[in-house]
This record gives sequence, C-alpha cells and structure tokens, in this order.
Amino acid sequence: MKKKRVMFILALAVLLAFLFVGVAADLIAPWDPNAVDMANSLAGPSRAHWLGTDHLGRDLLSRLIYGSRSSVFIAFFATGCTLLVGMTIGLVSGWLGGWPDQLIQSVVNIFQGIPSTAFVVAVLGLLGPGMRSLLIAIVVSSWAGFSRIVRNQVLEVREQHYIEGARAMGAGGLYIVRRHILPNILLPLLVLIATRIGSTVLTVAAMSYLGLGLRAPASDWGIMINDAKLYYIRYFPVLLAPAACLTLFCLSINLIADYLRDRLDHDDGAARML
Amino acid sequence: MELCIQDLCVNFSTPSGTIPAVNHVSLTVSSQQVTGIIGETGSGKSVLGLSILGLLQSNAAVSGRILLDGRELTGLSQRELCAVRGREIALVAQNPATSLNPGVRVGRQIEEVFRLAGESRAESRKHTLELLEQLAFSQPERVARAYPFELSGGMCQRALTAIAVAARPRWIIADEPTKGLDAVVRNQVYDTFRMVREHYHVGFLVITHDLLLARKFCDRIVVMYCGRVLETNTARELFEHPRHPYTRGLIASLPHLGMKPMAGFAPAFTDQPAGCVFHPRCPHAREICRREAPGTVYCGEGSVCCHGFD
Amino acid sequence: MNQTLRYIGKKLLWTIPILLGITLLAFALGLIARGDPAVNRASADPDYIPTEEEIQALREELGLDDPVLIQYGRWLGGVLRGDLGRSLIDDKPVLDELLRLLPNTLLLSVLALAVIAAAGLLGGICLSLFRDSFLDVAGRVVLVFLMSVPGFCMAYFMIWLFAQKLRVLPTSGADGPENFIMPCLAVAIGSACVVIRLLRSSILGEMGKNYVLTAQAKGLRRGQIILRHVLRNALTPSVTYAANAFGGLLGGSMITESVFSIPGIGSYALTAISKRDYTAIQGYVLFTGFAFVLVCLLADLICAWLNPKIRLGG
Amino acid sequence: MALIEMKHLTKVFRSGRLGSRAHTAVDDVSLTIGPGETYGLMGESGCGKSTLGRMLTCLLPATSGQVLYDGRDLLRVGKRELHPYRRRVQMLFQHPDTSLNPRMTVLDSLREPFLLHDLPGRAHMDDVIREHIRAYGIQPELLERRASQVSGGQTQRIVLARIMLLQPEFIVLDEPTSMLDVSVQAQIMALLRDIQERTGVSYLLISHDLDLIRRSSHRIGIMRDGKLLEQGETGAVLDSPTHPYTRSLINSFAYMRD
Amino acid sequence: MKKQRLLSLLAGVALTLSLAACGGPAPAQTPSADPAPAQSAAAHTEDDVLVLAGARTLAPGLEDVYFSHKLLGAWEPLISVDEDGNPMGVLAESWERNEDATVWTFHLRQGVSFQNGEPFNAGVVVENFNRYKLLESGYSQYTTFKVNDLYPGLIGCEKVDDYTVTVSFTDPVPRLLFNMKDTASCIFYPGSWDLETGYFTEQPVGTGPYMIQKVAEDEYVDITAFDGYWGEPAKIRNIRVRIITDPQARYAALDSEEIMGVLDLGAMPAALGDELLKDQRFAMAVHTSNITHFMLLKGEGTPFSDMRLRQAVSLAIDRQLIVDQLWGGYAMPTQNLVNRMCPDWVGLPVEYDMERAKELAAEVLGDTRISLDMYTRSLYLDRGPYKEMMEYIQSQLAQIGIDATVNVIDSSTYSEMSKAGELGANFMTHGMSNLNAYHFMNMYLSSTGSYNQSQHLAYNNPHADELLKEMSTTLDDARFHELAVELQEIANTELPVIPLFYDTSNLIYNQAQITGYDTYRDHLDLSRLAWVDAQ
Repeated sequence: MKKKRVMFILALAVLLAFLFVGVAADLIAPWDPNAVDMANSLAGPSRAHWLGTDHLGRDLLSRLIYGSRSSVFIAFFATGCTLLVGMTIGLVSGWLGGWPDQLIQSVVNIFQGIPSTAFVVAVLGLLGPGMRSLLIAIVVSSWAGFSRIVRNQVLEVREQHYIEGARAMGAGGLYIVRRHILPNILLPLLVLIATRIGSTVLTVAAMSYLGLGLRAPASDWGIMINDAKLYYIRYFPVLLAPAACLTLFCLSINLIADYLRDRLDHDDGAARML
Repeated sequence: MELCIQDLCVNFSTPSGTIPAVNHVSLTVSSQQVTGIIGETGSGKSVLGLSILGLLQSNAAVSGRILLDGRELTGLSQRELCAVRGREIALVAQNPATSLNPGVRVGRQIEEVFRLAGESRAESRKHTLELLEQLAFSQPERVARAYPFELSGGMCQRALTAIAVAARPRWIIADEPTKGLDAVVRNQVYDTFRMVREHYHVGFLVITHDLLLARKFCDRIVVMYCGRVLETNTARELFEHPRHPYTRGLIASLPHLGMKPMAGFAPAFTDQPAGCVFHPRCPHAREICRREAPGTVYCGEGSVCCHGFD
Repeated sequence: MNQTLRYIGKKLLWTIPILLGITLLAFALGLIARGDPAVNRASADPDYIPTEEEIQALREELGLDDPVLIQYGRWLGGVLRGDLGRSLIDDKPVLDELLRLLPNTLLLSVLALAVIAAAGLLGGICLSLFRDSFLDVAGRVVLVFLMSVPGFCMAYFMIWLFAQKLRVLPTSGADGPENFIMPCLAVAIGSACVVIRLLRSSILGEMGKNYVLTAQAKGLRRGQIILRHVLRNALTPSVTYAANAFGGLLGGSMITESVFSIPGIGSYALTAISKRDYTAIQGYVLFTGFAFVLVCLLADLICAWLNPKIRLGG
Repeated sequence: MALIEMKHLTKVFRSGRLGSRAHTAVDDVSLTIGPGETYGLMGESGCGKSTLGRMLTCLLPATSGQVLYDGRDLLRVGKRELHPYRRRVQMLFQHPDTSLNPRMTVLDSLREPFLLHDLPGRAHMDDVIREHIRAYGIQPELLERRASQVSGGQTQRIVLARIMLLQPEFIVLDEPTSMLDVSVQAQIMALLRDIQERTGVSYLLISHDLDLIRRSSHRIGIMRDGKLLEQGETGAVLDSPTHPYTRSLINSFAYMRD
Repeated sequence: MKKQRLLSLLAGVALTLSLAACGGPAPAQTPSADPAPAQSAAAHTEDDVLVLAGARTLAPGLEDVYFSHKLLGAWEPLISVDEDGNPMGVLAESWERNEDATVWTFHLRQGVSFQNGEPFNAGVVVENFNRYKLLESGYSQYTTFKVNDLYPGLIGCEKVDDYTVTVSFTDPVPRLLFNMKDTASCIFYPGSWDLETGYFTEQPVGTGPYMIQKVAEDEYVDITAFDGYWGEPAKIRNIRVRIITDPQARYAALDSEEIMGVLDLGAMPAALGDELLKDQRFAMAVHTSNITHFMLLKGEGTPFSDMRLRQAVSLAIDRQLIVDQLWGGYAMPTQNLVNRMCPDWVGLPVEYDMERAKELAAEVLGDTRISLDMYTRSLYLDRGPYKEMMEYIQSQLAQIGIDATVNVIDSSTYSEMSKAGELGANFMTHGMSNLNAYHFMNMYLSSTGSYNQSQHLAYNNPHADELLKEMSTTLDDARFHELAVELQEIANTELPVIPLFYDTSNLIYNQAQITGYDTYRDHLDLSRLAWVDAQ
C-alpha cells in the first residue's frame, strides 16, 4: 500500500508543479516566448537558453512554460465546464426519475451517438479554430457521457435505506441531494474527472496539431509539436520537450486517477472481510 | 474416517492491524456423525470451515495442523489442495443466490463437476438430471436450462448441494445453509440435507447461527465465540444441560424460549479482553476468569472451557 | 428464446429515435457554422477572388436563403433516399466519397479492433493471473506510460524506427496490407492499454465474488476459474469500451490518416473542415453517427449474450 | 381508540411499456393500531408487508385507500402540511449496513433530526445527544466512528436513538432483526419493549419469524400475496387459527422446534 | 514480499526510460551516417516503375477543366515559353499576326497524332477554341480558365487549311502569345467534353509524351510512355506519382528510398530539404517559379496610404535573412512586383535599412504606435514556413512603432474579410501565369485595377494610369518594354504592394538512382527523367 501512496504523492507533485508553472509563467519564464531571434535558430542548450531555441530562435523553455499555461488550463477549464453541465443534468435526471429521466436519457443517447473525436472536430470545423470554440466543442461532445455516469451513481445511492430514512424524517429533495447524495458520489466523480482531464489534454493537443486548436499568437504543446514537425531532425528537443511535457502531465493525471480508483475499491472491499 | 484440527490459529493482516479470527482451536470430527459449529457473527466459524479447504483470502496467516485421515492438509501445495477440494471435501457456500455463476446455466455448473471426474458430456448430462430429480426438483430439464437468477433462494440452495454431492465427496462442509431463508424453505433445506446424509453416507460439517437447525440435524455441536471453542457436546445433551454460561445465554435468547437478552456486547477483534474471553458478559465471572484463560475440561461426551468446571 | 428476440426487437426499436435525433443534431451543427459556404466554394484557387454576383448565383443554386425548416426537410428527405447532399467545393456527392474512402478506414478500424481485443484479452488475463507479481506491476507502469503518449508522437516514433531506420515497413500510403501495420498500431495502442486495465480490474473484482468460492471448492485452479467462470462476467465493461473505441475509429482517426497519408474518412473530414464544406461535414457526422450507433447496438447485443440477466431479466 | 387506522389500502405496481404489466402488492388491507400497542404483521417474503409499511410512513404513494392518523388522512395531506406529521410517524429498516450515510460520522447522523425540525435543545444539540444515547446502550466512543465501522446491532440502536429524538408516536419496524444474530436480536427487542413502556409509542412489527412475532406483539395479522388473511389477539389467532395458511405456518415453525 | 515489489517498480521505470531514450538521441545523428544499402540495387530494366510523390493530386479528374496537371505530360498546349520566358511553339510551329493584332494565324505542327492514334490537325484546334469560348470561369485546382481575360474579345477560330488556323478578335491583343502560354491553349481530342458547359464527361485524350494509365483518387496516378509521341520519346516507360500529404512522410519516404523524388508545389520544406542534402544520395533541382510572395497593406483609411510608411515597412524587412534562414537560401529577394521569368523584367535594387525605416516611420507616425492585423491563409502553411516569416516581420515592425498580430485563417473567412476590407496586412502569393507584364501590373498599379480595389490598397498614380493605358494599346514591342521598365521603377519606389521574394520550386531527388531532374531551368519534364544505371 505504501508504494502506491508514494506514486500518488509524486504524481500530485508533478501536477501541482505544472499548475504553478502555468500560473506564474510570467515570473518564471527567462525570455519572452515570442521574441524572434532568427540569427541563432535551433541553437543547442546554452547558458542563455537552457533548453536551446526553436526554429525561429525563440527560447524553448519559455515557450514550454507558456505552453503549459494554455494546455493545462484549457484541460482543467474544459473538464470543469463539462463537470458542471454533465453533473447537474445527471443529478436532475437521476433524482427525479420517471418521465423527465426518460426524456433526458434519450437526449443523452443522441449526443452519445456520435463518436467524441468526430464530434469535437466537426464542431471545431464549423465554429472555426480558437480557444472559445475549442471549449464549446469539448463540452458539447463530452457532457453526455458525464451525465450518464453521474445518473447511474445517483440511482445506485437513491436505493440505499439512509435516503429513505432521511425522507421519512421529512428531509426535502434539495437537502438530501446536498447532504447525502453529493458526498457519496464525490469519490467516483473525482476518478472520472481525473481520467477526463487526461483525455482532454490529449484531445486539445491533437486538435492544435491538426491546426484546429488555438490561433497563431497563442501557443500550446500541440502547436509546438506541430511546428517541430519539420525541424526535429536537426534539433530533436524541439519535438521531444513538448511531447515529454504532454506525456508527463498525462502520466501524473492517470496515476492520480488510479490511486483514487483503488481507494474507491478499497472502501467497498472492507466489508467483505469475514 | 476422521478430520482432526490441532491448535489452529488464523490471523488476517489488514491496514488497521492484524485480526485474530481463529485462535488455538483443536477439534476431532468423525464422518459417521453430523457435526454442527454454532457461533454468532465474528465468532470465526466460517473462517474455520474455509481454512480446512485452504480457501482463505490472500492476507490470511494460518498456523497449526489439519489432518484428513492422518494426511496433513495445511502443508499441501495449491495443486495438491485442488485434488482434495471437491473430490474428498466439498463445500456448500453461504448465501446461495450469489454462490452460483450468474452467467452460466445451472445444469452446466453441475455437469462441470461430473466432467472434472472424467465422465463424458452425455454421461454428465444424464447424471445431472438424475441428481436434480433426486433433490426433489419437479422439472429437472427446465431447472438445468435456467439461470441462477431465475431460481428461488431454496432452489439455489439445493442446486449448490447438488454441485457438492456430484463429486461423491466423503465430507461436505455447509456454510450458513439457512441464512436469510423463510421458515418453509428452511425446512426444505433440512429435508434435503437429511436425504443426502442417508443416501450418500457423507460426513457433514454444518456451520450455522441457526440453533434450531443444529439441534434437529446435527449429532454433535461445537459452540464458538471470538475464535475459541467454548463447549462441545451431543446435540440433545447440549440443549438440555448447557454447561457454559454463553451457551445457556444463547439458548435463553431464542424467541420461543423466553428471548432473555444477554448482557454486554461481543468484543471487537482489535481489543479482546484478557483471561476468559466471555468474562465481561458472564454473570458468574470470578477474579480468576478476569486473569487467566480457562483450559478445556472433558466431561461426559463433551467438553467445556470455563473456570466454573475446573 | 422469444425473450431474447423481444429484447433485440426492443433495442432495434430504440435506435430509430436515436438515429433521427442524430440527423437533427448534425443539421443543427451545420446551421451554426460561421462563414458563407457559397463564397468559399468559388475560392478554391488561391489567386482568384469571386465577384459578388457569382456568390449570389451560387447561394440561389444551393438554396441557402430558404427558411431553416425547409432546408432541414429537404436535407432529411435526401438522407432517407441515401443522398447526403453534394460537397460544396467539388460538387461530388458526399455519400459516394465516404463509401469510396470507407474501405481504408474500415480496414484500419477492424485491424485496430483485432489488436485491441487480442492485447486486451491476453494482457488482462495475464496481469490478473499473475496478480501483484513482477509482471503485473511492471506491466501496469508500462501501460500507464503508453496511455499517456499522444498518438501523433507515437506515429512519428514508429515511422522513424520501422520505416527509416529498419526499413522494414513502408512509411505511408495505402496500397498494400503492410502499409496498415503501423497506422493500426498507432491507433490501437492507446485503447488497448485502457482495455487491458479495464479487464484486469473487472476480473479481479469478480474474483472476490461468492461464486468463485464455489468454483474453487470444485477443485478448479486459478487459471481455469478465470477462463471458465470469471471471464464471461468480467467482459462486459471491456466490450463496451472496445465497441466505443471501434465506433470512434470508424469516424476515421484524423491524425493517423494524415500522418500516414491514408485516404480515409478521417482525412476526408479534415479537408472538408479546412475548406469549410459544411454539407460534407454534416454528411460525415451523420455517417459516423449511424455507424457508431450500429456498433453500440452490436456491443449491447454481445453484452446481453454475455450476461443473461440483461437479456432475460429485462 | 385507534392511534392510526388503514382503510382499504391498495398498491398496484405498473411496469413494462405504458404500464401494461400490473402487479398488486397490497390488496385492500384495513387494520387499526391503538396507542402503546405492538401489531405484528406476519408473512413470507414477497407478500407485500414492507410495501404496506412504506405506505404507512408516506414513503410510497398508495394507489387507493386511506391512512387516518390524528383524524387526518395522511395520503391526501399536502407536502407542507405533512411535515409535522413526519416527526410522529417513523420507520426502522431491515438492512443496518445501508441505514446510515457511510460518509458521515455517527454524531452527524444523530444531529440530522435537529436540522430538520426545531426540536428543544437545538442550540446545544451535541450535549443532548450524548445524554440521550446512554439510554440506548451506545458507547460514547462510537460517535466519532463512520457508519461502516459500526456493527449491525449498534447501527440499529443508533437509528432507533435518532428516531426517538423526534418523539414519534408510531414506528414501523420492517424486519429490524432478520439480519442480526439471535443474542443481538434479543437485546434489540428488549430495548424496543423498554422504549414502548417508557414513551407509550406503538409499533407495526413486520417479520417472517413467527416465534419472534408471537413473543413480542399484542395483536397479530397474517399476510399472503398482498391480502390480510386473518388478524386479532396474538394468543387467539395462534392458538386457534381459522385460516388454513396460518395453520401451515404454525406447523412449519413447530416442525423445527419439536 | 516488499523487496520484490520495489524491484519490479525499478524495472518498470527503467523499461519506460529506455523506450523514451531510444526515441531520443538516435535521430540526432544525420541519416548519412547509417550504412548505405549493402550493394547498389541491380541495374534498372525497362519496366521498373519510377515512383515520385507530391503534396496534392495531379489528376483531379472530370471536375477540373484540364483533367490533369501539365506536369504529367498527358496533354500539350499550342504555345508555351522557353527558359527565358519568350513564347515557344509546341503544337503550333509558327505564327504571324495582321497589322493591328486583331487576326492571328497559326501554322500547326505536322505529323503529330493523339494518344488514341487520331491525327492532330486544324479541325481539332477549331473544336478546342469552341470549347474555350464556353469557359467563362472554368473551375480548376490549378489556374482558373477565364476566356475573357485570356482571349479578350475572341470572335472565333477558323480553319484555313489542314494545318493552318486563324484566330480573330474584335480589338487588338498585342500580347496574345503570352496569354496563350500552357493551360490557356490546352489541346484535347474532341468528343470527350459536354458541348454546353465545356467540362469533360470522360477522360480526355491529349498528345503528350505520357498517357494516364490509372488514377487511384487521393492515392496515386500511373502514367506510361506514349510510343507514338511526335517529339523525343520518354526515357522511362512507367511512372507512378503518389500523393503524400504530410511533408514529414515525404521526407521519410525519400530517406527509405520508397520514392525517388518529389515534385509540384511545396514539395519539400527547406529545413527537411537541407537535412536530406547532407546525404550525398540526394540532390536538389532548383527551378525558377512564376510565383512571387507579396505583403499587401490595406491603404483605405489607414496610415499606410502614405507612401513613406509603406517604404518604412519595406526597409524594415531584411528579405535576404528571410530567404537564407527560412527558405534555405534558394528564393530571390525582390522589391519589383513583376516576376523575374517575365521577359520585360528588369533587376531593381532591394534595400534593408532599419535606421531610415525608423526615420520614415517617425515622420508619418510621430511617436504614436499603431496596430496592424496580419493575415495569411491556412493553405499556405504546408507550402512553407509562412507563419514563421510573419512572426519575424511582426518583431521587426515592432521596432518602427507598429504592433502587429499574426493570424492564420481558413479560406472562407479570408474571402469574407478581404471583401469587407478587414485584412490589415495580407500575406499571399501571386503567380504570373501568363507572364504578360501589362496584365499583371494593371491589376495593382492602375487606380481601377482589380486587386487594387478588391484588396483596398487605395493606390492611385495618374502618371502610372497614363502609362498603363498606352501599354494596353501599343503595337510596338520595344515601346511596350520601355513602358514596362518605367512602371516597374515607379512600383519599386512607391510600393503599391510590398513584394518580398521570388519563389523557387526546390525538388529533391535521389541522384544515385535517377537523372534528368534539372534538364530545364524553369520546369520539370518527366519525359527527360532516366535511371542512372539503365541497361
């Protein structure tokens, strides 16, 4: 058990590091990420540029730092919005039951009828690239899956006796949802959020790679990888650095999700001891 | 034919400390008789039953020896234990509804035992239908084709019994056969077990918290509490003249015998009392009971483990 | 047996409103598109700027000024007759293009599904069989790593390794079967890792159940128990995820198809999007939606076959 | 003088598409329970006794019939008006392990009545609770534990203590001890008897154990497939049963006892 | 149990690191270091297929007015241009025009037959001209066929005898030959197009050295040598031109010798090209291209209507640095908007002086700073490091008080915004397809020029208008050249638009295996390609 905890702490540290770097990008970044210095493009690591420069002579390290700001923040913000939309609809549908539940579930089925990547790309294609449409695309394409999972959790909790007990004591719907249902679906929700952030980061990077993500002035790891496509032969870190950041970030998120999922199973398992 | 347990200890290591489920139990059980192990939740009766077949969870530490006709089971490797399970000692597990594979037809789960014994597919099918007929199933074909969730609690129990009996074992361990069943179904289970006992001459070890079933079906009874054996005796003798205060209290709390409650609560695993484990709840507890754990005293056809009989 | 048929009937009946809903969704997506497709139709050649009249003539021809409902009705009528409309750029019927490009994407998706299923089954069973052994822990670390590597980096790494350095496989193109090995791996690795982890945790979950105790009491060894008893019940979540992934692949994996230059549905969608050809995008969304719903239906039926409680209890 | 009276209570469950398949769980049951009285409801599993109990506590809407309490029909009372009655009619459930919210400590669970109704002593509720639980055999150190770290018997005591904080007049006991051991069952039934003597609360005891019902109820009702076959004084019904089903029940319990 | 767990963790981490590491350093060392294939492949025989690759399809099919790109050699025009940009006869041997250039007579080459064996004669040319008349704006991925621009005032084409035709116009067309270059005078065997629309209904037949054998849409096109070709027969019998959209995949295909060379627009980005050239297996054929890269500044209602500010912007851009750093040194910096392949082109000075740029900017802006939104279309990104160039110019303009932003937009948004005049600065390419100096300069310099208005340049210079008017009517070629030179000097100083550099098409090919890529200075001719060690 201890080994798992160490991995969890490590992953959490990496995640917080990325967040901190994203927030304090202006302070940390040694150079202005967009300062072009054509003379020494694709230069190797030097005292001035710790990780060297990209094909336009811009400092690779600063671009990574600012890249983390957009990649990481979009992932968290998009997942946050999906969480809000999906959870509220899932809660309403799970708690009310009856025909509202049927209605919402049929809408969810329709939205889930289209594979998520195709959906994101279609929405992006139609709304045009850019941060705003990227967020809309991610939320629109993934709220359905989210709300279905939340609904199933709510249905499971609703059957327990302590909910009936609370209703017997005269508790209203809102009170029960706030004090009984939400705390009990929190942990499975955390697992879901963690896995979803991991996949969102990859989707954002993929969309930027396809040129559908952020617009030219803003840059994230996906765009850096796309730019590096032509120059990585001459100076490999141009591709390795953003790819490594992306992989490391997803790795830490997935490890955190694993740890939370194990704790979730652990709770249920305890009862079966004897 | 004898199954003898010598000084068996089972401890479970969990994140919140080690749990002593069974400590220093010694028993001898003969296949000529039906032996019942009575005890309440947390008394370690199920753990004792499962440790005979080596089916405990991975975090269990077992010490002491279990001998089947002189052959030591505790030392066997997994492969050898698999040979013993089913063929020599069979198990009828707890809560029948979930002890059958929900995705496989009942008939096939019974046939599997015959196939394991080397019979052909046709023979196994024939034997399965015969066995179901014998266990008082009115339409054996329908039951064989049905899935476990399509059967009632009683029918599942009888199907489990069929699985146990199919391999012609010499011993059957039945773990809580009547838990959560209605009175009518409970009687059916009793009738089934009695038929199996007479027809297959099988040694029974019944683990239950249902005192009435134990009194009616078992020849000898062992009373367990907090992982220890407090008293053993013949069924009739134990109910008419219960010696140990816990046994007396248990019988007195039966609804049709006055339902008089015992004092105190069963102790949690992590803080077991010193001396005699029952002394906090025992009306006749004396100073010695608080200090020293009593030894086992043999009298008449049974034994008791209480300072009152030193 | 008729209960099973009734269950399948119910499921089929239920997909029709979903398909209708998808057509509504696809059309709505088309409507919110920014930009005037007529303008963009005429400006494929970079040096040529369309005049005002030409654009207006095109708008009439494409009926872009009619009220929305009429456009939807006309479009839906077409869809039911199998006509997904014509591309706004090269005026080719969308359905014919999609069907022409389908074989490549289908081959890629089926190969990927095979890899996901094989790796998933093999990996899931091995990891759960040798629980907490060296293989299990090392395997899990590698899986988490492979899951986190973005698809396109994996693709480049493979091209560089197999095509340039070892010269074992062709770099791109779609003529021979060997061209599909690398793209299939690039697409399948991510999902395969997820399926392995899913199957492993559901097998271990099932191992804790009571019927495993009965099986052990019959004298079966751990391997036999997993194969004969546990696997059947543990497969449901993995089958659903694999079907979901396969449905997604049918939508064409844009990146793999563009990196490996495989003309498939994904690359068609990508060009349609860059040219803002919203009839083609609508057709694409509809096509993948239909395929996805059918695949999910198939997955439901497999799950129903796997555990009878859904089929008969339903 | 009836504390609570059920008249022609019926509950039909609709299932399948457009409610094509109907299953009558409770079929035209009428019974009255006086103050301070325990009414034993005996029947095999699936005979609708739990459904009846849930309708009584307004957890489940009835298809037809009346539940007269304090001169009012609880089924027709509006939601806001029902709130005060909620305090006076409570229920104890069969499965202890899901009767308490696993994410809350025992103390939090016991505080809930104060949050829902303005009970006396609301300001210093913790002290009131600590004092209150002594009478229910709950050790103080249990208060900090989570629901999953408490045994079945202790959970039923905690739920009982929580219910009694609301000073109810009527409690439905839905197979309160069927999941417990014999000795713990005896303790819980003794506790219920003390509470009844102390507060005069009346019970509807639902069980499939005839011996338990015989031992602890003043009047008894036999139910099968939603119908109330026979009811009356416990001794009268069990010594000279009129309905053949009652006789077979008595024999099957006697079968095990001789 | 504990120790074994820790061991497995370490092994797992080591495994993953090795996986990443081996992906790391290895490619840093250049491809040439790895061992060349043990022994060079056996000598090539007659029917070995030569595989080449390009970024886009060269045979779009029936939807395209030419069916396939001229590069494939499936069809030939009447008139083309030689390496110096002067008109050269292909299917038309010689020509003369009447006094006021309203009637042109063409003497056709004899002994030419179509790929279906039919003879090439005057009747065919007349049919083709009838088809030209139908194509007001013939759609093509390459160059749109606009008959009113190419043949202004065309009356028709009459057959004089079997091998002579006359083409007559309502008013004089002195530079007709330049207009008729390549795609404008494509000749196909009649009967394969719809007589109302002019679009092909079946695969057309041309007279070129190669026949189109098989078109696998989006994948490749196979061509085979046409034995009955009137000119020098093709050296390689079978060629397959594959479509590999991703530049990185083309690089990998060349390196693994799957393809022998690349061709067409954006064949190989400079950065990847340089890497390949380090390996002596590869060489680069640099062909001049008629495409010039421009930076257009919106003049209407902006400070850029002031000539001095435009000059400041031009002076602030070091064109040589852009060419050397981003385009691998192959492009040619220029300030003259006319393409160097045009015969009337004249070399003019290209200046880069940041100090004078700052002075000029200060004169116009004083110390206020202005903002400038620079746009380019997403389809240019694959053709070259466009975004990188704009980001360089962005940082240069910042030094002279102009805060620029870089925006990449898709084609349809581009058309909308350019129509609405929202494009502050627009980076684009413009090809002089028919090398007619007047036609090109009129678009930008004349106050009523099509690009001047559509791109809101707001440039008008009455003197330039006069010169242009005279140019359009003069019949005297020498006078035409004089006027062209004077206009170029005006544009070079007044800069209605800011030309950046002349593009070159850099085609990488495997010189160890094939030759003939650089037969001509200005274009690639597939029929001249040959195996190095052909038997």
